[in-house]
Amino acid sequence: MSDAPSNVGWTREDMARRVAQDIPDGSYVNLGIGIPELVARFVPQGRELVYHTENGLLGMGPSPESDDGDPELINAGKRHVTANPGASFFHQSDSFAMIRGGHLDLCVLGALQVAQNGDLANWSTGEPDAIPAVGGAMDLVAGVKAIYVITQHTTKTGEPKLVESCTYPLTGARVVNRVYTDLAVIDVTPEGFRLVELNPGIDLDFVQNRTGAQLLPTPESTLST
Amino acid sequence: MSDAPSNVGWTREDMARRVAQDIPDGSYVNLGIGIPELVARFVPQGRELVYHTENGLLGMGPSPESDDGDPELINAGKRHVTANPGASFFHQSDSFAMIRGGHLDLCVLGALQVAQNGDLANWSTGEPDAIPAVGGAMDLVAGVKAIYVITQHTTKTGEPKLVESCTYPLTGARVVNRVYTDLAVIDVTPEGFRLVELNPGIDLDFVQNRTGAQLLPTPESTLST
Amino acid sequence: MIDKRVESAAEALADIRDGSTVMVGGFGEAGSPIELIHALIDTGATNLTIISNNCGSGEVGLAALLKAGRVSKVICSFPRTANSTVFPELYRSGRTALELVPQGTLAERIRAGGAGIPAFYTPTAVGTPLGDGKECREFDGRSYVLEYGLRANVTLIKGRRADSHGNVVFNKTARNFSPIMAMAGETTIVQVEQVVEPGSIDPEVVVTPGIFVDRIVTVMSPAHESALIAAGATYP
Amino acid sequence: MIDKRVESAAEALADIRDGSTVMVGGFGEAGSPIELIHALIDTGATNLTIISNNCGSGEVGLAALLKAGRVSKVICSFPRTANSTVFPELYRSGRTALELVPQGTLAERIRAGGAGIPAFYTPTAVGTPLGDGKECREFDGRSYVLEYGLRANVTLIKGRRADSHGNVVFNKTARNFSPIMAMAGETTIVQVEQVVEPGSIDPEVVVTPGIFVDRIVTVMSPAHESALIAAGATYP
Repeated sequence: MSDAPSNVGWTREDMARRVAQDIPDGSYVNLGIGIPELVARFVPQGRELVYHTENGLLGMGPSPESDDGDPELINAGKRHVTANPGASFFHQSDSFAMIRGGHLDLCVLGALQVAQNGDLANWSTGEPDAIPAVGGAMDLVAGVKAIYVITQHTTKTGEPKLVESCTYPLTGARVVNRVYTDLAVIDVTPEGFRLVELNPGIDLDFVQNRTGAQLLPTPESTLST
Repeated sequence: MSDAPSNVGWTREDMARRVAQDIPDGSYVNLGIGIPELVARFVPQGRELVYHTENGLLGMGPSPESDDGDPELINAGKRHVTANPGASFFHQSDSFAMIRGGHLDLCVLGALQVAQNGDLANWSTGEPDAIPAVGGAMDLVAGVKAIYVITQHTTKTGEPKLVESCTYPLTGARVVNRVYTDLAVIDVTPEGFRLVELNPGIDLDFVQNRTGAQLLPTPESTLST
Repeated sequence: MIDKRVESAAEALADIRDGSTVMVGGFGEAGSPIELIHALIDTGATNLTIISNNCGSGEVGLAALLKAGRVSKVICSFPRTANSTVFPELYRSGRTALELVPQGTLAERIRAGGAGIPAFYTPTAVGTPLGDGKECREFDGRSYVLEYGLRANVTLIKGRRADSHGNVVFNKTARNFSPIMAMAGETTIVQVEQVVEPGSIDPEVVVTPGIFVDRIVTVMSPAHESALIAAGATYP
Repeated sequence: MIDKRVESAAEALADIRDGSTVMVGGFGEAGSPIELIHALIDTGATNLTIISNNCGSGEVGLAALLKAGRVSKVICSFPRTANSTVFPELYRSGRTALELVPQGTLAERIRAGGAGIPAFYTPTAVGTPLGDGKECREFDGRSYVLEYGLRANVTLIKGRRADSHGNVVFNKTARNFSPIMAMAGETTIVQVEQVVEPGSIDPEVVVTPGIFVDRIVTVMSPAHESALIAAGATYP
């Protein structure tokens, strides 16, 4: 299997914008490191979202214009950020009480693999010489009400990231609700992966060929007419 | 057994002063409701103590001069108090983290009964029609490094409060380190009650007659010469 | 846009249901959200389980809720106070059940509930009647009892000031149970004397972050239980 | 009278012993008490167990302590960072052991240790390699693992300002692990930019109450890890 042609599929920005469309006004949201961070740029007009960063800030704002931010005002990716009006600082135990206690509405994470039962692998390839590092990912998937994944549909070498079952070590079992890729938006349902939306100009076969598990079609009732 | 004659024994103030003498400079101290509250009046010159009240204040000061204190600045006995310079307010879970986590040096409590093995009963007489109420007493005896009891040596009807084993429901098992009464200062040791100090003018027999367990004599090495 | 203010205590409590578990902040009168409790009485909701450190005094606030016969059970550390006659009568007559919990265990159970911790071990109450019958386990040679997290359908608390996102600061020892109860309530309602714009409260000094607060009611001059009792007030 | 200031970081750390468990505050460089860590290196203490969210970057601070061969084990959630070469080498060669703990579980274990809770149940890591082999139990139909409280012989943290009683306030996201590590250390040492008189910090805004702090070191202009690394600094 090869890469999707570069003129096919959504860009990272498109994917992030598409996720942002699905976040209701007033939500408390944690954004993982990488592509998920882009989601913050695309809050639809008329909505207000509160971003949580697990190192101890609620009401996180964008990175400062210049790079001379306070080195002690950072996000979980250790990048300089800002604090919006209405922000609050707190310690790690309180921060993870928010996460574990089910107070966050949504977390958007990257992925190495997502299985059709919702299993997520995103912290380790399990290679013997890798330095293991997990951070807050396992707490987030265990505690946040909804877990969205945003990821390229395949790896750089064309391997499917949506699979029947994960071969990498799990971050959490049966935790993912929805996946946003460059090719499609896909729900994790009790029956498996179900297509929610297809990138215009790409057909189902194209996506199915790049997916390591069966893709159930969109139920007719939800198709736009 | 009858009451000690009123001209015999230390007053409540004497008892409180005697306890205060034994509290090292810089200690963090929780004082129970009743006679223990008096201890705060007798901090020896040159020492600074920090009083904790479990409803959420460290650095508690004396009650305000007039009675028009803030009804939301109270101690565990629900009396108006003040906050000293260096005070801090915190919530209940943090307050009991201080207690349970072993951060307080000393707690001075009242008692219904103290047993020779250190068992303390101070929250309930176990009478069937009593309304049970426990507050923070069980947490204090479970968590504070040293537990001192300050109490009259006998009940109002002359019954011993220092006993072989408690007949009232326990607050905690093997928790009391030392007892200060109107008649004596008594340590709880692995061998049982051991006299530390006798009220001048009272002899050992007088105290032993009012005690429901054997009183071991002061070791000679600790007698003043 | 985020604005958690509601017009009145009545509106804040309109959707409460019979049989709800309700956490009520306060230690004695400090931090007791009397106006929210009175609005709860007005809803008529009954068969409630109340989680609170005390059971109120006189015939206002929590005591009035109890007297109105709305409470089937209290989970509490110290139901007996100098001016309380309501709870003792209900308890002796068997009309209100009591689960007596040591104060620190009550606090930790509430925090655990809010923090997603289903159960924890504590040394408190080991070897006492309040530890009897509980699951017991040794760690490093010391005995501990297993205690379970507590959650509530609704939490009622009183703060001093909030912004419209629900960030709250409190007044002195009125803070007590309120921040942890805010974490443990499915719906947390706070009454405050003043609501300010987001950004008006320094993010370093926020005590309860807005994520734990759902509805804000402004009560500019909240009553104090002791003053109401001194004035002979009853509710309703 | 209470005055927890000591003259220098060297004095604050003089009694540390080989084999100690040391908690070190900070998330990345935010809140990392670099001057205290460098003083710890100067003591020569070795065979240390370090509890910290990260393992440092470059060859300053925590990374310098590791490079000096003083650390036999780290308990940590994220030892791998962009600029870290020291820990990977030690780990691959087996000279430093790693106990990898999810960040929220690490935080809760530290808080539990400081709060006298020996163990608690958490849903985090269930069904993953980091939950494998741990005691597991169901509550209300969901699986949880048992986790144990963590304590330390010494805690090293960085605050912004303290009074001489040890009440501390922090700077923004530099707060992170410091307040809970202060609770869990037998001896807690804090470095701050400024020490003020008791009463100068509003009791409503104290983050770490003085009861959790044993020694205060003034470091007026603390170094930032990223600036040291950019300047090519190493320690010692």
